[in-house]
Amino acid sequence: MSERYSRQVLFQPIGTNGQQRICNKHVLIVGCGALGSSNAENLVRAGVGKLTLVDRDYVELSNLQRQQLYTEKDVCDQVPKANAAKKRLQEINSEVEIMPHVLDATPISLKPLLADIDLVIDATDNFETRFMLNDLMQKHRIPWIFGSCVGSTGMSYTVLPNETPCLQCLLDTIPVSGATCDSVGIISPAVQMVVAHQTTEALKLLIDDMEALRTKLVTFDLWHNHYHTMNVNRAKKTDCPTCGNNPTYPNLNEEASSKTEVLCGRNTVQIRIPQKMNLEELASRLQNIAPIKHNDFLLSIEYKSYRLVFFYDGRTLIHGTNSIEKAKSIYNQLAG
Amino acid sequence: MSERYSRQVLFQPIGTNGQQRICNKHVLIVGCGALGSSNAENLVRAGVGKLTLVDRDYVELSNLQRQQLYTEKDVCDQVPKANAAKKRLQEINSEVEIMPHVLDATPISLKPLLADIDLVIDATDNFETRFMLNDLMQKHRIPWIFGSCVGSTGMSYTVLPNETPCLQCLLDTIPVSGATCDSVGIISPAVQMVVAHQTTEALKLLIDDMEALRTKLVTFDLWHNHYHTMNVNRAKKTDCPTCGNNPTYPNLNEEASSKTEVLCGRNTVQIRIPQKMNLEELASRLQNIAPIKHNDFLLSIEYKSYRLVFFYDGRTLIHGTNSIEKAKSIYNQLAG
Amino acid sequence: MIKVLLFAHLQEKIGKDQLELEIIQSTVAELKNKLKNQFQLYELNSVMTAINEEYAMDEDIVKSGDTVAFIPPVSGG
Amino acid sequence: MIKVLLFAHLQEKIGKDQLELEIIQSTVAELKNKLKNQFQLYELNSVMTAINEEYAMDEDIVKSGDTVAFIPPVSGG
Repeated sequence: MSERYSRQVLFQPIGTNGQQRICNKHVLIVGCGALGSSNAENLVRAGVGKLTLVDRDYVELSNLQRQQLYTEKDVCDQVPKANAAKKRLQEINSEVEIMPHVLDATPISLKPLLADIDLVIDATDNFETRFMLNDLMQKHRIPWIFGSCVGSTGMSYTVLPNETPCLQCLLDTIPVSGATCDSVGIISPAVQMVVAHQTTEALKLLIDDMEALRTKLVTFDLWHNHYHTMNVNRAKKTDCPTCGNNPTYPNLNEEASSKTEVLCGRNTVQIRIPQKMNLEELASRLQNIAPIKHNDFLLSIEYKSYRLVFFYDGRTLIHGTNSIEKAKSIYNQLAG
Repeated sequence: MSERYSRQVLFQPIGTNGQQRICNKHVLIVGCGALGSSNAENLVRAGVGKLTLVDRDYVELSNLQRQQLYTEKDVCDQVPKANAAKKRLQEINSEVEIMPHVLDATPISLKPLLADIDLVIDATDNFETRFMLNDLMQKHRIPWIFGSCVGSTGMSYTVLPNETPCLQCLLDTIPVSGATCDSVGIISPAVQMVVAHQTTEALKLLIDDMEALRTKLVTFDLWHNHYHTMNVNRAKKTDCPTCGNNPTYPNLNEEASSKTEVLCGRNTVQIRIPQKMNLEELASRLQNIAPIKHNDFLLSIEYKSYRLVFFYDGRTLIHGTNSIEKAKSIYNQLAG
Repeated sequence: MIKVLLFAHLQEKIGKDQLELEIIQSTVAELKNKLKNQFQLYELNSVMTAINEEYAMDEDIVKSGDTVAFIPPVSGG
Repeated sequence: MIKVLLFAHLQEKIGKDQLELEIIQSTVAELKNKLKNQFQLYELNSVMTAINEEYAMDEDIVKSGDTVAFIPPVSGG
């Protein structure tokens, strides 16, 4: 065993056998923002065999405050995050095989990447994608580790298909008012704290130390000095559409998932989610971000050079762009 | 304010004023190993004004598993950690002024660096240096943030001169059997978890949000899923030699502090600490690391190409080297 | 007395990270309604609830001495 | 019953991260001695002790229902 991993091999629950297992495993990280880049660095330093990275964005200046792996040069060069991550990760550890993919995570785009994946790390920034991952991993029987953070808070939870409650058991519907880093900000320690939990559970899973798994959902607030764990065993539902007795995987359904289309000639993109929106909640959260207008039919907000109009039926118009990518990105920043 | 810090400015307790304060502060990090490199990256990404780094080591292959900032090239080139850290940190944020110092942290070497320091982060790997820092920071009235980790565990605590109990209040004597990363190993999430706490408290101190400070000592074990906080208010001692009514700063005393000397012609270095050693404890911890011999007078151990002999009176002989640096490093690996 | 812990944007809305309520007994749903009315906490429509660190449903009973945590799912990453 | 939490190398020594002891009342010093004798836990000479998350001294009293944490200072960094 390489001197490189000597301190990890000395850690008694891992040892030489555990290190050998880690070196033979293949992990998929969905998202290469703050959580993704830090999870990737940990796993590469730990010596995971193969790492597949998926992200649709490129590096921007406002990322540098919390997104490990990236530098000012990556911002200048507008390098896609997955590619910038690979470059730095190989300088750290040339023994790991790293496969970057610059793409939107969808059931269709992810399916070909799942063949020999042992574990998936959630490093996405919105619940629509997480619910899709929840279905996809349940269907393909791959464990995945949920993580999210905003402000000084974060949460993490490990989903084992057929064993633990899944994300759908814990949250009946996709939350539309989940606070985002672009609405309430974030400090880097909140990222690190989530990643510390995700990487630890990942190492346990990679060496098959199932007894050590946390099983509880962790929530913390570093600024207000709270750390809370929640036993979720009783949340498991036998009629859950994802992990219940007759799964329908509703978030893999093309019809049910978001429909996004460019509205021709209007410099506008329309996004439709499959639930009704609670605009009161959304308004109460967005009012500090930018000027809003709210009436009985819609909520509109001026944000950067865009105007967004949210409808109760689940539709949102993003005026000021013809780019679906850009529109989704703005939408997730505000309503992610 | 730069777009770079936009997500941190959005975080309500920081805001524009807080960010301005962070950008005007000067932090000293003592040690550039696992805790030091990660603390440094966080503070540089957060936009601290000036950062002084102190470390006596160079980058080795076994560091890469957990020490952020360093790459395989740094190992090949045997770059001192403080210099390797500065290079990477400037690529991340060219706006921060970074001053690296390759030196052993002692009262004499640190004193000239303290002039305009607002905060010190403990990223050392041994309690002898921490007790010295504890005295030095009390004397110079500089807050400092203790952090340490081994295995999947770690701890952190913030010391405010004249306000909180100091390290000497919490631990009557310098622990000689503190487990080290070189004896029981370490996983990178334990590092991150300590750093998440250190950076959060650092940000609170840098923006003068004293109400938000944690005040408690945190201990955790990520593998065994424990998180424990301890209220230490009652530990404050009025007769504490460091923070009490008549401080003597015993760990700044040249006579009392470790004496290290090369034993000429014997290829041996002697280290002396100012306390008696508990060799039973030490033996029970070292027996899994290497072959030991233990009798009524001494404990000896074969380790790598060295032989160490520990005496009850506080002396240790390190056979197999004439280098004080090397001897101290080996000593701290085993008895740190 | 029931202790209520608030995470993420619930805190910002009411300016505190915990509350102490002089209530002997209540369902989770009643407790949420009380807070919605008192603080306009519409966000309580989509939170996870824990009673003494155990996942709880709307119909579960909270008693004096219990600690209730309202955990809004945060989405950033 | 007293619950004892063990951190760092204390765990490895006895192979558990917590113990439950059938004790009604004891001082911290007595509790440490009991564990030193039973498990050869010499490391208890240099630990910090918390009773119900409050710093405790050797002469403090532990009662049934309390949680005691023994926290050995770890030195790595």
